[in-house]
Amino acid sequence: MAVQLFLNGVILGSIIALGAIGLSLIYGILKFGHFAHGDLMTLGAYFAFLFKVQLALPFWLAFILAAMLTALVAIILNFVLYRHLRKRDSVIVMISSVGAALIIRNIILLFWGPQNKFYDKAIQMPIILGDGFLRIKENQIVILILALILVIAVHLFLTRTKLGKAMRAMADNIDLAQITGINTERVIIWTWAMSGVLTAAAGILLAFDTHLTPVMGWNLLLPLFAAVILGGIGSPYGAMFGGLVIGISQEMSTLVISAAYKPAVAFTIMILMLIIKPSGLMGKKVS
Amino acid sequence: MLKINDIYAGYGEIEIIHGISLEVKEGEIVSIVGPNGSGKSTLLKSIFSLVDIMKGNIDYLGTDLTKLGTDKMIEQGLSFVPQTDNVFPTLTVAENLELGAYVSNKNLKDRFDLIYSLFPPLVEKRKKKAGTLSGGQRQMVAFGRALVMEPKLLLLDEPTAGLAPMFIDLILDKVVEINKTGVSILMVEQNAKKALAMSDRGYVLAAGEKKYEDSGKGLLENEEVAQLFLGG
Amino acid sequence: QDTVKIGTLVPMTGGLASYGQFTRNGTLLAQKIINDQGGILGGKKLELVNVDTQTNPQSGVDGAQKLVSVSGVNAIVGALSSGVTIPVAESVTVPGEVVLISPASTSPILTTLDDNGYVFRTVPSDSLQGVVAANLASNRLDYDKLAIIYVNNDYGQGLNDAIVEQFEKNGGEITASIAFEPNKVSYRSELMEAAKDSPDALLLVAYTDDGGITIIRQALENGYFDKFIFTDGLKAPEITEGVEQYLEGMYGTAPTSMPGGNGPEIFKNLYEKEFGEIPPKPYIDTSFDATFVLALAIEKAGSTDGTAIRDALGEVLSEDGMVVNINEWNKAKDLIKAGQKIRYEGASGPVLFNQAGDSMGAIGIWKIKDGDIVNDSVEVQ
Amino acid sequence: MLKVDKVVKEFNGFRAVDECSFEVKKNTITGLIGPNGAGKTTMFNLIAGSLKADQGEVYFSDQKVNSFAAYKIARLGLARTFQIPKTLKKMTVLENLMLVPGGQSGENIWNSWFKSSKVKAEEKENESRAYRVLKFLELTHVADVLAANLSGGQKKLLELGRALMADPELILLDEPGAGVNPTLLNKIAKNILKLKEKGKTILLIEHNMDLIMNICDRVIVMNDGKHLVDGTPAEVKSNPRVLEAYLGEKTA
Amino acid sequence: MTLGGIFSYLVFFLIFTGIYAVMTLALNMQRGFAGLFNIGIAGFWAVGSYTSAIMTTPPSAEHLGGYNLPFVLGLLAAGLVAALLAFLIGIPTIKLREDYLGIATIGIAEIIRLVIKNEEWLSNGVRGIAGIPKPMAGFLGHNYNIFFLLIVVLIIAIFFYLSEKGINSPWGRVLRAIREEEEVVKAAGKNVVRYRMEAFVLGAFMMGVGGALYAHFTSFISPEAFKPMQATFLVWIMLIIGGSANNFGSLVGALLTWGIWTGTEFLTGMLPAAYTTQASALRVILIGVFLEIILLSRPQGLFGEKKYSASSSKS
Ligand SMILES: Nc1ncnc2c1ncn2[C@@H]1O[C@H](COP(=O)(O)OP(=O)(O)OP(=O)(O)O)[C@@H](O)[C@H]1O
Ligand SMILES: Nc1ncnc2c1ncn2[C@@H]1O[C@H](COP(=O)(O)OP(=O)(O)OP(=O)(O)O)[C@@H](O)[C@H]1O
Ligand SMILES: [Mg+2]
Ligand SMILES: [Mg+2]
Repeated sequence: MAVQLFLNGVILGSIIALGAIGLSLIYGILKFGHFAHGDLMTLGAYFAFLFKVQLALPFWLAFILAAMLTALVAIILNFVLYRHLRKRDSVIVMISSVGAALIIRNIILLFWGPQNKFYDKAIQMPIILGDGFLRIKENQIVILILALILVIAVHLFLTRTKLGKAMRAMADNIDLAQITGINTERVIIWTWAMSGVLTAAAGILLAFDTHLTPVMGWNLLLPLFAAVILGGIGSPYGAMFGGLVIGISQEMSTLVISAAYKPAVAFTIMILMLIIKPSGLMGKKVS
Repeated sequence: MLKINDIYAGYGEIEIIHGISLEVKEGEIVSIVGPNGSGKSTLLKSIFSLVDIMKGNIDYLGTDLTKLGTDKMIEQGLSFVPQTDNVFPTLTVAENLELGAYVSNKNLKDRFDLIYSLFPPLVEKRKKKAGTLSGGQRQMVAFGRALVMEPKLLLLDEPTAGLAPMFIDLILDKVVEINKTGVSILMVEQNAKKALAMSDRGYVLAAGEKKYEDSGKGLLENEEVAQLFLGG
Repeated sequence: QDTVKIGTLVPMTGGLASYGQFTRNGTLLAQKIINDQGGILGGKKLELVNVDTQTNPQSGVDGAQKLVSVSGVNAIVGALSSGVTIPVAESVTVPGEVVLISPASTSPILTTLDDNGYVFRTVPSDSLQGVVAANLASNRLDYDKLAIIYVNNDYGQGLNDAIVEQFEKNGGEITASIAFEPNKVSYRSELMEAAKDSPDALLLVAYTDDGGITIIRQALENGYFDKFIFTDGLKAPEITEGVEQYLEGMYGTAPTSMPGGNGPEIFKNLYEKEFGEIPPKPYIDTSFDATFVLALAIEKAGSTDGTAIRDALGEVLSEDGMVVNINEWNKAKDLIKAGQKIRYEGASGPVLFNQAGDSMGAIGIWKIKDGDIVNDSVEVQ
Repeated sequence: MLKVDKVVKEFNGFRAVDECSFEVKKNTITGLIGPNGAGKTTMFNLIAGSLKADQGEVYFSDQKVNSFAAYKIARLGLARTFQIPKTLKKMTVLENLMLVPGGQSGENIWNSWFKSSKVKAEEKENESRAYRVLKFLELTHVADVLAANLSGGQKKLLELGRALMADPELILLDEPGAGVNPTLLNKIAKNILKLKEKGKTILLIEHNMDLIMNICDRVIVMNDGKHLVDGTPAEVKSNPRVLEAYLGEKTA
Repeated sequence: MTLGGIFSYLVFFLIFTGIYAVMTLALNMQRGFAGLFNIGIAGFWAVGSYTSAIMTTPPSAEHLGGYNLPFVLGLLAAGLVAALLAFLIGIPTIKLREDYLGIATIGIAEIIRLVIKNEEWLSNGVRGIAGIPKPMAGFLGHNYNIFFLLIVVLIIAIFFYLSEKGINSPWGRVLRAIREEEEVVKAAGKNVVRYRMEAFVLGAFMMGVGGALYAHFTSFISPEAFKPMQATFLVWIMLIIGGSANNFGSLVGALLTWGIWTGTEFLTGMLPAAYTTQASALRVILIGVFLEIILLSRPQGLFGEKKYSASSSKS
């Protein structure tokens, strides 16, 4: 039972992790909590619904198109809103992103309605291992593999490419980055694109495992933030790790506490974490 | 090579620089000195379009810098060490230096080696985050980063502030040495006597205006300048 | 003034948005029937003014006040969740002497509310259905051990309490009774906990869109349960979509019409003619009924005064009155003119209010047959 | 007045301050010099309580203050400046200074609500004091400017200004001269001497050797986190170890 | 639409605005002046609401208490319990960087909501607490809302006065300084943690009172009222729109934002009935768009940051 819960946690955790990486990057570079991230995630899932179900494209294609479209929306948000507020107090940008969240969520409501949607109405029976010891669906295996691929891709991107280094430099000091010759606007666009793709992937995988609703992302926003904080703001690896910790502990918590308190688990861990090691598990302490 | 023509610049609505013209010729070392708050840093920043330019233009090798993106300026051989916040604190020293070569695709290993040999204290700090360095060490990193790219024109805002005496001399010597290789230098210094002594030309700024302009030596010998700005 | 206004206070955005839209349709259908059959109060048009509660009390209360003060309504249909309905009643409609009929709030607090008789509901309170569901499990289906998963709001809570009480009275054992937070992505751990003491079946108290469908699917996919009992929130064909073969023969309960009445069938037909296929949502019918009985009361009262409407509501409806079907507005008007009492065979079954303003409906048992939901029997209370 | 005894501070295994000991006598000006990265600023942080020593002891005004919070040490009569200026960016220069004095009764919310006349009187006094400091630092014209909008050198001056406002027994100055115009620096030097006349004690980090030579009674040299030598300015200046580690050949 | 109707809605509207204004003033105390990033307003609101409800309702088997105390004591208790909660939360978190405090507070607010939802002995769980007394309601009849509005205005006036007075004093200066650069304040010998805690607790007290006002006005509370959007972010929007660190701006921000929030209903209400669903979604989109337009055109808020000054000669 514990093993099964652990597995469920890993699946949920990888989805949270994907969303949290982008959130963490934005937090690190642009210095604000992006509260529309959850709704971007929802949007990604609905885009995939549009392509896969409404336009009957193959899943992989729908996935790619939706991810790209979500990235585009993220970039548009940057251009229309956040770019103009960059020199302002981070709270103002944050509030602006709350507004963006409202807009996105209600646009989804407008186009797709409030009802639950499914990529596939038929259910999938699990592969049963060890005499019912462990059950896992094919979809879930796909989710784990896709999440892993994306995470590796992010890792390679950040460490092997100049752009990755530029992102980290900008997280430190945008003005200085600019006089070092970094085209900061372009890097910011890339950052949004990347977070858009990752968050869309998270949304699609989530919907793939369960279902779509207009509030799916908003509901997942706090765990996403918890993962970011847990991992240390601005640390993508921390965010991955944080996501897993949140996912696993949330699922496994039902072994000891009532399921009604499950949503509290993420925060409790996070708050304990803050008390014990405020810079986050992987965060760095800087003067 | 750099010609600032009657520039007015400032922050938002506030105008700080009131019509300054200044020139750096090929191969020159030019110093700007003046009291605190007189607008020296603002003037340097205006070259890089880091402040709001209200009027005037800046000609660099035939292009108007006020219309050029910063990344393009770097590509064209400009390099700038700001007065404050001039390192990336969470990046390591090595990464800070690498970023100096951001716009280049060349392998610059020997440039890095050169910088380390110039500032031995940085060698053991190579893998350390720049935010943990002492004030003087940061200054070395910042200066080093500007050298990575072999610039044509180097803009330095108080490069020796916070450095131990041996490094002040080292840096100033280095500036002369670099200059000999054909790099033009425009620097702001409060170590004014030393700076002017090695400069081809110097400007004295006060309250956002140009008060004096002369050869480095000329300014040093000017009684009034010495009294008001160079500490007697 | 050539219109008679009734306010509708339903969530069009926020958590319950997926119900609000159709609830609103229910009220619109009633409006259409009434206006098509000559209107109200001697030929005036019935006008429905809607405000969005955004599924939260702050906006709901504000919206209600707008209805009363700005739009000048004296009767309101709404709200859905008790968390909105009660503050609306307390701070707006009761002090403002406005009649409020909720088509969906099941909280027992509504029964005891100090409301001067201004608050009604057309949905039966939870306890009725709970008893029927528990009896269904122990008597008809012979289950000894039952696990319950219920949505963590007053609807779920109320049903759960009633079921637990009755099932234990019947000698059964509740192995688990677990509240779930709506709209979570995974309910696997709740399911795992529920399945722990190998109960005979899962009794699921949920709505389709709050997680009910997800729970059914995850229960099946992971093999936690293969037997279910559902409540009214899940009486919807979409619960079986893609999983027909697994749910074949499962039972559920829901408020329904009395034997002999055919309000629901007529309603279904009328609705589909007007809006297309009727969605599998609760409260469409109850909101239709709420609107219709308000109209009856206004007609009876002969005015739109709140107090008059309140009093008329008590007088016009009667168990042994003349039968009026939902498409018989003209007939109703005639009966009222003649001073007759009316037995209203509503879309959700006959509507009768007791002293506390609660509806005394009947509960039916439904079942999944060939992938479709069919009514099985009616348990009269 | 101040005694540092075998103090050690490590950052991830790197010893920034390594068993360093020295003493600062009351009513003196003591220079603290050493190469970049010698550990001078770290030493200040340890004395002022911004950092806690891993080993060793710090005594100030006859008390062992190792474990004191920074604000408590400050209340004992210690003021310090930061090498890299820290300012209250969105507050005016005047406010930056008026913040500093200790024991303002209006700093208590209760007093500020219910004893406003007393608070007001104190504020008047505080304000005129701040203006005196501003005048001295040639900052009067920027009194109402937000500190964020100061030039680099002006920020350093503001640092100094705060230390002057505190009216402490012991002042730690971390490179007050860096980036300051030489003419003004001369004036500052004179003022530091005046402070000594008033009975204050000053510990001064500075790379400007002229300043050190002119005003210090004693000079302590640190190198690699260790105490290298100390003595009068003249002794130190001619000490070969100092020459090698710090001054470099040319200056000698 | 009658004149009397419009008037009565206006009174009602102002009561809600006023309750939000209390929250905004409180948030301004925490964020505007002390730089404390509290995005768990909903938690303090809930605690205030429930405390007053438990204190003032008659004894009940369904939840803790009630203790049948007078309204005024309910308000006071609400403030105090919220303040106590802030104090407890503050002990481990007040030292943290601002984002961390923010996320911690939003987490705690969610935990509070879950507790209220699940601990029936305390709060009657999801069913909520009904029958929260309306002071003097029986006595005042139809004019009750006007009376309640006066109470709300009185409380706003008190909070406004105390807040202005505090912030214009050296106390306020220390707070604003902490927001800018803690190290400097420490070096000046001031106990940073204590000041931040004072502002946090004081703000929480005000939020608690605001929560109590809400509870007494609606007479019923349940966990639904304390979701982040309406109970936290809306207050933030008000603060930012009015201009952070400006008490007067906070009031106007509350008025304008709540005006937009409810006023858009009149706009989309004009669409035909068949478009109700779309209209409601459009309305929220419209709210978002208004918000963004205000932020983009006046990023410093309508009133920007007021220049606070502790010195007598300047104020
Ligand atoms: N937070 C920190 N983490 C790691 N290393 C640190 C930290 N702070 C200082 N150091 C290291 O400690 C050493 C001493 O630093 P410190 O700032 O005390 O030097 P300093 O003597 O003041 O030099 P300067 O004259 O250049 O200001 C340096 O090597 C520095 O890199
Ligand atoms: N961001 C800013 N916004 C508004 N005014 C500013 C800003 N930065 C600097 N100033 C003002 O511009 C003037 C010139 O500043 P600048 O930094 O150019 O001086 P500087 O000559 O470099 O002085 P220093 O020697 O102290 O570095 C100063 O009066 C300062 O107050
Ligand atoms: Mg400067
Ligand atoms: Mg130092």
